[in-house]
Amino acid sequence: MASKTRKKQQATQVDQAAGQPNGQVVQLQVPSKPIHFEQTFETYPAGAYTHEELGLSREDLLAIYRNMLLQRRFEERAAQMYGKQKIAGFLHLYIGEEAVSTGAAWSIKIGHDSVITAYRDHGIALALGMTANECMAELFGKIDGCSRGKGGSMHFFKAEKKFFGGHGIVGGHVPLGVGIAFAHKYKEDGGVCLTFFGDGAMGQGTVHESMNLAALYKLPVVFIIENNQYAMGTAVWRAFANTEFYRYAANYNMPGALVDGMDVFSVMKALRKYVALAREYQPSVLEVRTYRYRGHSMSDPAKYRTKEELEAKKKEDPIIRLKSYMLQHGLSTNEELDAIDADVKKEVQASVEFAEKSPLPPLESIYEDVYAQPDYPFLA
Amino acid sequence: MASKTRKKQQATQVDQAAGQPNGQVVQLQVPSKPIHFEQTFETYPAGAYTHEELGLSREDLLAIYRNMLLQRRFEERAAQMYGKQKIAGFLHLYIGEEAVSTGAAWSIKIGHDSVITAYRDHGIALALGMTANECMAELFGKIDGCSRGKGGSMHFFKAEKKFFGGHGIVGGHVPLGVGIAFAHKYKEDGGVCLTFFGDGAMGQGTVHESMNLAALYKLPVVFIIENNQYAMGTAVWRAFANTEFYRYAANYNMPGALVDGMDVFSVMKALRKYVALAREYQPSVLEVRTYRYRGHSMSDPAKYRTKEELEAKKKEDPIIRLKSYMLQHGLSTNEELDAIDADVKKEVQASVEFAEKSPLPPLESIYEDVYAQPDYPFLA
Amino acid sequence: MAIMQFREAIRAAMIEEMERDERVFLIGEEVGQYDGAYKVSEGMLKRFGPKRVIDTPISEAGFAGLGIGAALNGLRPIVEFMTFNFSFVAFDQLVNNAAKIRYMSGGQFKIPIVFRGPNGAAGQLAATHSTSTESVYSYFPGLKVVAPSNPDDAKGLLKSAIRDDDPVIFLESELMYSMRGEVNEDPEYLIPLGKARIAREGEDVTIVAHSKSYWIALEVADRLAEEGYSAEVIDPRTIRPFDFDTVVQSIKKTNRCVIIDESNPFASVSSEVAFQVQQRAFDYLDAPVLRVTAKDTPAPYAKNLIEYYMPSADAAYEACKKVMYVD
Amino acid sequence: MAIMQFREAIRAAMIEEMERDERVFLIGEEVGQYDGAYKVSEGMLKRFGPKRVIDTPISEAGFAGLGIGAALNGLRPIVEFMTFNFSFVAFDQLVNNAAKIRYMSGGQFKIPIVFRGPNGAAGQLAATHSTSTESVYSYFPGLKVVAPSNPDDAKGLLKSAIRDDDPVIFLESELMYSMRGEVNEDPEYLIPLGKARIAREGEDVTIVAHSKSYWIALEVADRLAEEGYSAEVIDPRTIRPFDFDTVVQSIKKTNRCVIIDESNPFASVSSEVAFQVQQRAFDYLDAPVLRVTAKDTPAPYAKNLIEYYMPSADAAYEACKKVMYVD
Ligand SMILES: Cc1ncc(C[n+]2csc(CCOP(=O)(O)OP(=O)(O)O)c2C)c(N)n1
Ligand SMILES: Cc1ncc(C[n+]2csc(CCOP(=O)(O)OP(=O)(O)O)c2C)c(N)n1
Ligand SMILES: [Mg+2]
Ligand SMILES: [Mg+2]
Repeated sequence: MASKTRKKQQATQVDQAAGQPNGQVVQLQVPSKPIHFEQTFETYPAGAYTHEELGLSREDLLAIYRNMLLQRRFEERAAQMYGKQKIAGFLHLYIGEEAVSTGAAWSIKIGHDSVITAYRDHGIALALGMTANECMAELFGKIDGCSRGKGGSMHFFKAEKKFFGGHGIVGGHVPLGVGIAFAHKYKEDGGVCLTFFGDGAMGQGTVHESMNLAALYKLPVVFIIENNQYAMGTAVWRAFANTEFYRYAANYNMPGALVDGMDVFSVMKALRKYVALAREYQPSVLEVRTYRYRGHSMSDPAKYRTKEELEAKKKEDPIIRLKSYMLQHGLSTNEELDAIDADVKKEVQASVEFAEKSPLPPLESIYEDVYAQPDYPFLA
Repeated sequence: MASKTRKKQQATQVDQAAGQPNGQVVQLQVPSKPIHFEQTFETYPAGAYTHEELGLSREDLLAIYRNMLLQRRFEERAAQMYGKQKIAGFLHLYIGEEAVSTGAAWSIKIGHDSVITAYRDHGIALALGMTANECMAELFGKIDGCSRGKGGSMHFFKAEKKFFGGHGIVGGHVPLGVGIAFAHKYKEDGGVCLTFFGDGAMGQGTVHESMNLAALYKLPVVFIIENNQYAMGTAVWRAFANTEFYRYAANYNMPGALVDGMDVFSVMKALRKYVALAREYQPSVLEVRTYRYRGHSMSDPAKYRTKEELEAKKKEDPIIRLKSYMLQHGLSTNEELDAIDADVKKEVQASVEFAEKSPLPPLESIYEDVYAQPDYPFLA
Repeated sequence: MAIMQFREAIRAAMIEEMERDERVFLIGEEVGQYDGAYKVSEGMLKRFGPKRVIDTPISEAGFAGLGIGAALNGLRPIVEFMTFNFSFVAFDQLVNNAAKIRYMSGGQFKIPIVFRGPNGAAGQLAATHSTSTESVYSYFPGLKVVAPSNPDDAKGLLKSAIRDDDPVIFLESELMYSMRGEVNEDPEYLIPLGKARIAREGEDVTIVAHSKSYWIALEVADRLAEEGYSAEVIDPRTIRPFDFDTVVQSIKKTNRCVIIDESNPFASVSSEVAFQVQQRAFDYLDAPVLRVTAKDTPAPYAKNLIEYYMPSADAAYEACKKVMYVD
Repeated sequence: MAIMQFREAIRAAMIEEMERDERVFLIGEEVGQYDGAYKVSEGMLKRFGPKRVIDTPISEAGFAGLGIGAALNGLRPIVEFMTFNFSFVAFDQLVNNAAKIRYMSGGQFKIPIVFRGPNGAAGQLAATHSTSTESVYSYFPGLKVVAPSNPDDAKGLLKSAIRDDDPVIFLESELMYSMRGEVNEDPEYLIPLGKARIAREGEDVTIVAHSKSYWIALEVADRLAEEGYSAEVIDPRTIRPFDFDTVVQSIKKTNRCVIIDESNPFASVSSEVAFQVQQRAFDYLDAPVLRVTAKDTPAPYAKNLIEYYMPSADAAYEACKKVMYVD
């Protein structure tokens, strides 16, 4: 385990039904000496891991590369389609953060383990193997969209991938992640739930309630803070007295770790460890430092940061990093990777055509999917 | 300052309007070594402080003694009156915790500094100098009650003492405490706000939001967690993965301390320090360990704890402790202290008579105090 | 049939459904070791163990959301709010997550969850502990809202709510928990959600009243009967969906309608009933729809004030006389 | 008089009141450095500095409560919700603390605070970002609720709200922010809360509509005028307290009432208006009160569905024809 607490905490082995923790009498005297607390947090820096060490084959690397690229190209097209007013509402692009989604998806059993995230959800959806078609159609508000055109960009869902959305209220889905994990444990099906949220969500009390519940009930959940350093126009240091978010784990006697989200290897290295811990019912908090290249949403010119900052970050681009890695290690060629890009572009282009052709949802469908009850009597 | 953080946090000197913290570029690289975090928390154990050291005269001690006793006797009578159905609704007794309220009241400038607490509010009200009369009349639901009979036990208020209640939604008043402190700072009036809440409130997200806001904006607030070890029937270790509540201060880069709440000297020692810090706009978190002798409310037989536990705690009684201290140090005599008790009892008895005689609020008053607007058109 | 307290009927419903379906579990503050703040879940921890009867910290948003997540992932949670006043710190979870996720996902998920606990005023508990919440929850499509008035309905409706695949807000009452009544013990006794009960037939006026107010309606009907007027009393039982058809049918007969409801008046259940009645039975109404509600103020503590605050039988009686034009 | 956008009118009101009274400050997400998510507070940080224009973390419950605490302690906060959808995580702060503390304290404290921001649907934003909140907030005694339909009203009402000693929920609209109109520039131009505006006089039907729906009402009135019918259009402007007198007066003349409201229907503002109208003007009504609202579903994303979801001029026109018995 990544963390050690010098002062052993009572709650770590609580059986709620038993009378006392660890069978001992609660000790609540105030000691006469100051209390010293320490915890160590693992770090997963960029550039520190090799594909061999991660047991990744050349084919794995190509698949990972392709997946990140798919997210990138998909969103570039989506942005274009937004400009053409084929897509409306809010559109939050994930571009720059692809190593996080792909690294995470490659660290779980998709369809068995669960994933939930906020509104910046295209990347993780595609990482989990949702098709560009169903995703693009959803953005277009068409009936073949993954949410039948009811959700739009912020509300991608896919039951068979155990992808639980796509949520718009900052922090509001985090308790759901805990509940999904609760069900995994209850059913003893061995599943874990990756619960993604942004740095901004750390301002929401529900996130703190969720962490305590997960730690108290020992649920198979990994809290993944995608710290892209901004919540809309607010840099983390302008919103938080403490911006070292992994440290919040200490409050709940969980392990916490800091991960470089610009290197898919670092993400995988960390995720594998903490997913395994979660399977043993030890929840954890991972702060993954990443960066979004675009504005918060399509209407945001992102004036709150400098060009230099953005350019510096783009130098750490996760897709370019993997490409360089493969080329350097002789695992692929420029031609092969270009062919992948061309293939991805085709797939994305096809998704646009698919979305265009897909019909609008029929008007009557407005009353579908509100209730499971088929004959619910709506007010006219 | 009580705390030291080895790793300096960026947010501690943030000027929200300036472009960057401390004029530096935000550094978000993930280090290659594990991150080690430490913080030291001061402790204020029982029996460790003398009245001289606190600068308390014999008269001060007698006043403190009287004040704690007034709370005790007031509530004993209130319990009796509840049995006689003179008082209804919820009645949460503070008995056993008097050192916290009195110690706190003796550490601030009453009427200048502010106080807010939860529903277990009789103790702090009397500690702040509210009269037994207005308090008992409120319990009786009479027009001369401090809240004109509208609030009852859970909702004592006194504007001129800057006592902001008396609140029933667990954790719900904690942001108010932050806002009261915000106003002190905004007005630059030098005031601080003591914000009391129970261990159970640590389960509420609002408390965490509040701590971050206070630390971020550097507000003159002291968060005082009255850890009486139970929230209704739930022992702290059954509800929290980490029951060392002072440690939550670390999350927000605030100092935190642990205080023995059964010794009024310890409470005063700690409060003075952290109130002074608050005046310099350094908020803090104090966990005060205390104990309620009675059940959660009048209907609670408190079967969730052993008699032995209760009896052991009663041995630490704050009133008896101060009495013994005064006797041992030749600061008072049994006779003098008995006379105080008799006097207090008389005052409480008078308050019962006062409350009995006070009229019920007139029925029309139901529409008063909803709005400041005098002619608000209520629906009939 | 057996005589049971309201709380026992609720408990029986939960126990039967938990015996029947192991995906059902109970979670909330003090539901386990303490046996429930109002002893509704007494003995259930012993019976089902800590896996299925789960005590929580005071984290309503957290554990309400936990329940919704568990429902999304195949379980059927019963989430107890110690009282529904405390559901307001979890409001977003209920009205956004429980109510809307099915819709936003295009129907991929069902959310079979029951949020239950006491609702409304219960004596001198003052303003923050006395809110009637049915109006605000019923506003939200995606939720169902149930508010039984007696032990038998409570059992039959709660069982249906637990088996329902949609999120149900199930509103009880501290003051009714000790009320006794005959309860059907058949484990397959289910009362369908959304169907009103005509508790008493009558000709002269229709009184619509749910939960505690239902008992005021009966009292008023008795008083009117003494004077030779017959009131039809309808207990809607479910607030969302509301069985307006039954009410409208009744009004086509009585031509008069009085609603008794402990809610505050503005934009409340009573407002909606009045809207529907006047829309659907306009030509049958011989008098305006009247209502008797809590006052348009927060709930006060003082005994005389809170009594004055609540809808009274006297006021309801007057309203009935008024719509019958016999005062 | 000057031509201003709705957002400029709101900004002008805030600036004037902040110039006038230094206890007034603005707090919310992105209100400062970002100049407001919808640019309502553009330039205000520069003008007033970080002491009085305060950016927050995404902690609605926290900063709403901070505002209430500051109001209790002598300040006059304006709390911006980026949209009112996000106020639901702060629901308890609004409906318990802002609404009830004055009452529970026996009137010792006043709570002069304005919660403002956009309300209701704004295009294809899907279910959790499209809620109309006026009905749920108006349910709670202790709150006032304002929902202007045009820049001039917005300015005059917001200034009154800021000067008001009671908590005010002030509902704007993303889709109206860019709407232009004549605005009174007098810094003492105040529109009293609780007074409706008769926007157009007419004889044949009364249309009641606030906020965006008001513009539908005007459109319908135009269409009816072409056919020789004159509709009276009333913009209530304030929802709580609601100026029922003005509406009832109008109906005594027109004998017909149609309400247009973007809210979902159940237990909504339109329900309450119908209740009041049928109660107070029963003998004057020649037809049932009808309403045109959002559908009884969550808001969908797809363009065609959300258009279908919203109350339409066609439906309102039909409703007017129906109550006039001319379809
Ligand atoms: C409760 C709530 N408050 C405010 C918003 C508006 N909002 C949408 S996204 C966002 C910023 C969130 O930032 P972060 O959590 O860091 O995620 P990121 O956008 O960086 O991925 C805000 C304030 C919201 N959706 N929900
Ligand atoms: C939000 C909310 N949830 C639940 C309750 C019911 N309740 C009242 S007091 C209490 C226990 C609070 O314990 P703690 O904060 O430790 O304070 P103490 O009673 O020990 O002083 C609970 C659960 C409430 N009032 N508010
Ligand atoms: Mg972010
Ligand atoms: Mg406690």
